[in-house]
Amino acid sequence: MSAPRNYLTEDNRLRSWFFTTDHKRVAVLYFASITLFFFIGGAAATLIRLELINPQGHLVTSDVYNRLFTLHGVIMVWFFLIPSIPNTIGNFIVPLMIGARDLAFPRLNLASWYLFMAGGLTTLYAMFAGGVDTGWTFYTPFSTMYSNGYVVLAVTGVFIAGFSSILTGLNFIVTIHRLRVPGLTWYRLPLFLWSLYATSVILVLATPVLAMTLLLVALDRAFGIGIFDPARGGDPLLFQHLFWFYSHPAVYIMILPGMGVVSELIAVYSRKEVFGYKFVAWSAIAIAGVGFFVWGHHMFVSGQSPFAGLVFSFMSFIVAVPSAIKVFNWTATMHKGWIRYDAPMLYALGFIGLFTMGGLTGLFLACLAYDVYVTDTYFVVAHFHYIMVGGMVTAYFGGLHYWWPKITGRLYPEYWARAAAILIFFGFNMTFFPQFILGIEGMPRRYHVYPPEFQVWHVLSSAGASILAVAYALPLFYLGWSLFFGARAGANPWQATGLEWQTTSPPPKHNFEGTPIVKRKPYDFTVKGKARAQNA
Amino acid sequence: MDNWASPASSLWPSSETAHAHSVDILFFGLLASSLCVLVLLFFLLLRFAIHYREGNARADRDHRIKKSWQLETAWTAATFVAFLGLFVWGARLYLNLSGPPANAEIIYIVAKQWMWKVQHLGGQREINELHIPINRPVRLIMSSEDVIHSFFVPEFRVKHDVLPGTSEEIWFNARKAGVFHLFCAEYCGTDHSRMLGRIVAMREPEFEQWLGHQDTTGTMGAQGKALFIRLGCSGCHGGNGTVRAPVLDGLYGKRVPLSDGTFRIVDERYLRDSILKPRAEIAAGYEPLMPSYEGKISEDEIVKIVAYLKSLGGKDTQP
Amino acid sequence: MRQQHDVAQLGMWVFLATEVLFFGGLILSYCVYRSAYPAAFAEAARHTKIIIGAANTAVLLTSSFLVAWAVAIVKLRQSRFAAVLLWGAGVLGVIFLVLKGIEYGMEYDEHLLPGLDFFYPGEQARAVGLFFSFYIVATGLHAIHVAVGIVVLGVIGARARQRAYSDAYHSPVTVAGLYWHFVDMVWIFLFALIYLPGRSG
Amino acid sequence: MTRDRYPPRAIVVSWAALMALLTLTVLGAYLPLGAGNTVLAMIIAAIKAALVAAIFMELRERNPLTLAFACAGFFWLGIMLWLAFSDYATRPNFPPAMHWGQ
Repeated sequence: MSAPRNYLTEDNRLRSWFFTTDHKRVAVLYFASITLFFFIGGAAATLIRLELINPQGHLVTSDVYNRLFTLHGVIMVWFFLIPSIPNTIGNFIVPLMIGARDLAFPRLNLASWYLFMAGGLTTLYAMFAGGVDTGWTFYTPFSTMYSNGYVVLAVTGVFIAGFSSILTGLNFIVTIHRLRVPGLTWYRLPLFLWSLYATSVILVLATPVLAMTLLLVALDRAFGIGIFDPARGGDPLLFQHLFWFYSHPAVYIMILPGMGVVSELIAVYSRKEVFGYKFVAWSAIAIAGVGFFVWGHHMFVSGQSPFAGLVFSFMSFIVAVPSAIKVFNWTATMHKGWIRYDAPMLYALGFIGLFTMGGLTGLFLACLAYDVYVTDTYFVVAHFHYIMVGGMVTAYFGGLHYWWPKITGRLYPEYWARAAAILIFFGFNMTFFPQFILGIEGMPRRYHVYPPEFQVWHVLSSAGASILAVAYALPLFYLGWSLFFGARAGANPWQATGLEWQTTSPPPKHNFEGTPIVKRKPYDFTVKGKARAQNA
Repeated sequence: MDNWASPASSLWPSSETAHAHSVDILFFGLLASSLCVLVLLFFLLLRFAIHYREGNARADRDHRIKKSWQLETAWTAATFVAFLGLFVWGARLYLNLSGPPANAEIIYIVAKQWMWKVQHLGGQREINELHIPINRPVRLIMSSEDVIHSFFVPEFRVKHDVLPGTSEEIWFNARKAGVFHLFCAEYCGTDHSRMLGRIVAMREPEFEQWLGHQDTTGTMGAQGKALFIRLGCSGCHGGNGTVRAPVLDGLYGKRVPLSDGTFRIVDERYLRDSILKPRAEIAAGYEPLMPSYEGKISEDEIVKIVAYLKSLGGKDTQP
Repeated sequence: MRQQHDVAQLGMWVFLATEVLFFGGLILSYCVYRSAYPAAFAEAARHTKIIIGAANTAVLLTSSFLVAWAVAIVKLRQSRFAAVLLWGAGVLGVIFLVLKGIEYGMEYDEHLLPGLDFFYPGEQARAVGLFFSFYIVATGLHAIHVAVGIVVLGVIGARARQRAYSDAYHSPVTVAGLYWHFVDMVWIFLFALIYLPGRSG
Repeated sequence: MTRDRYPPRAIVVSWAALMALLTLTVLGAYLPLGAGNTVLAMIIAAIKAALVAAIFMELRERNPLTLAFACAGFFWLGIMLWLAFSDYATRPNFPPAMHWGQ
């Protein structure tokens, strides 16, 4: 190899990978792991959709069906969505974006990957050894008293993975505070970092509550300490309060990094500064903060007091405001830009559309009287997937394509990438839009068999899911191909402005030769944008 | 299931109560405001995406909007006000659900994996079916024997979780006779999706007729009275025992003073609590002597005794 | 070096914020049930061993004091005396655990440990059980924290003995100190929640 | 040389104060104050924790950022308690009657 040595070619013994403290290599380890979990969770989803084609449920038994949707939920939430952008792209890009050599605690970073894998494998073992039939929410007293699955083992896995999240969040917070290069003030930070910072705050402050909640569930189930057990005087709703105190902010853990990626993409491919930079930046912080005040909207019909319902409903409307700010600003960013349609931009546009629909249907659910009707129906399922899959996964793919040249040093095949982006968009809508209609029709979720009048929409959804499955598998092939045969990428194939594009692709082990100095705002395309346009 | 009410006529189940109708209107309100945003946004996105594509060098890109805070404040404020309106609208309808009218027909529901057990005040029992009169509010008092379930009738647009260890309530007032779906909406284990039932709404005379034709072993009150004697309650509460305990005639619905100086309206919840946790809220002037019946009495039996105590008269008695 | 020190400290503070919420989940459970069953909780708390609890509080506070002293010393200069202080703090930690163990033993004999052996006569059995569930989970987790802290203090003490720390480099001592003080602080609140209620009734 | 072996005045004073507060809180628990006992216990606990944080953990000398994170944990704990009690304090059937002994 005549190319300069980079982090990939530095030392390729297996040991040097598994004991690496290089944030870029840890990121690669995470990429491999979450891809595995994504396809395991996806396989479960495929089986679920196949099952639901028939209202009488001939494919699997009810017990297997219940285990499938639990597996899908647990794996996708904790082992794909939560780590997806922060631990892969974030791990790789954060130090590069701020001009640092590594994260603040490189060994902690590696430890967090090991914890993640330990948790993931424990949970997988529970899922495949006997399965868990509680749903990803582990509601008591079902999980503590009545479930016949491997609940203790599964929650232990999630508990361990939680510590991985906490360590990552802690690492990012300290890194962003302390390791920025000279000149990189807060208002010169790329918006991706603002988002990740907000995400990290939630990771650090919410995840421990989940850890304690799951610990109590495990102790309750294993030893019968009875904290959530009505037969022993406990209150099952207390579990829900604790669980959603984490799990609602966790939704923002999942979506905020996606918003950060999209802010980058829209700016780069519109060749314009993000409109209302400060508003977008602070809206991320606002979402992280207010996100902690809304958890009770999962409990409007649970038996919590009507007064609490009012409080939580009101706060839920408030938290939608900063999200709306972001959407408006992204749109305004495109105004009078020089818009290019590379695959990452297609994903970003898809994100805005799908996220907006997910967000607007969120208002239906925040609205008390309507939530009473559609909660626990497919309406919730559709809403959740519009945000998580339509939003987060789309953003993840966008970011993955955008930073692919930086990570691997190769360009992905543009034609295939655009095709996959468009296919994902249509497959997604075809899968999940019918589920809104199912919800409005009153179809409850987590139903193995269902009244036949719902079948039309289920079949449509399953058809969409098959398209979606193909679309999600596509990148696996062409990105894999590009690793070996893709054209070599220069340092900055997109003419982007971030610090990460100032070093070679792939970056050297220590990221930068010398310390870069920042003198300008992010997204300053004024010079290059004009020049490019004149050439075109 | 052949009882889906006119599935082809609209995208969602027919609305069978006044509340359901209001919820539908709320839905249109939400839909309209969402569509306004969505159409505006997609229009702008599409227009910018096409007009300002890189290839279109002729597009005017001068005079970009620089000052952003007025715009930001404007659309933030606009969203906020719109959201506030939607919140108030949804909240008002929701509050209607929490207060059942006083003249409501009371029916007891006990949920268990995986069935709905129904008991009428007259002692009639049903499983996975619930007969109700129309044009009269029906108030369900629900509890669970095992895990959390959720009582969901799409045609009424209502849903409420049924919890173990406590009683929850829901009420509705059906407008037309018909047969409607009853779903369990909270995941409750293996046969969650088979925990279905039917709501049979009937006109008043037919409902009374139906009640009359059911086998009963006495009204709930009568069964409760038998229990009241069998469990030894009457020994102390009968008025002539050696132990001084409050007489319960006409107690229901009254406001009674408690030993800690506060007052408490005697409702189902208080009666239930007093059976299970007699020393929690002691009536003023009495010693805390009564033993707890926790674990010695089933959910069905509590419901019957409460019904009996209510039948002893008071402000809110059933005819 | 200056920056490295600062980074480690900030990291520990962030971690402690996490710890506050970790115990926070338990604290919420406690508050909910105590507000629901005040009399039972007072009754249950009277069964805890306040003498051991108070002694343990004094032990931990003193141990914290020794650590703070050690930190003050290593900030000035290299010192082997710091090792004595750190180990002293660790020994106090061990004493704490021993006392705690004795207390668990007594409660086990009285059938007060839910999950292992719980039997309580009388009407309030369930709420008393809730109290002791909280008690055993909270103090058990705290004891695990103490055990981890003892190991850390032991290691840091050994390094201090080798004169590893000085005014230029003492980050491990201060960071370990922060952790130890936090463990102390958790106990201060647990003591107030577990041992003190119901004493006057 | 041996002079700087002595502990700084501030930590000695706070150790003494902590011990005094411990004595006070134990004695205070036996005074018949009704609900006041809990208030007293929590106030003293808060003072003790503040002493540990400010003196032992040297929080009074730290930068605002550290202070922010030190407070964040407690602030968010406050959110959790406050909003959870917006339910518990207003739920009509709480605490529920307990039943079904197994």
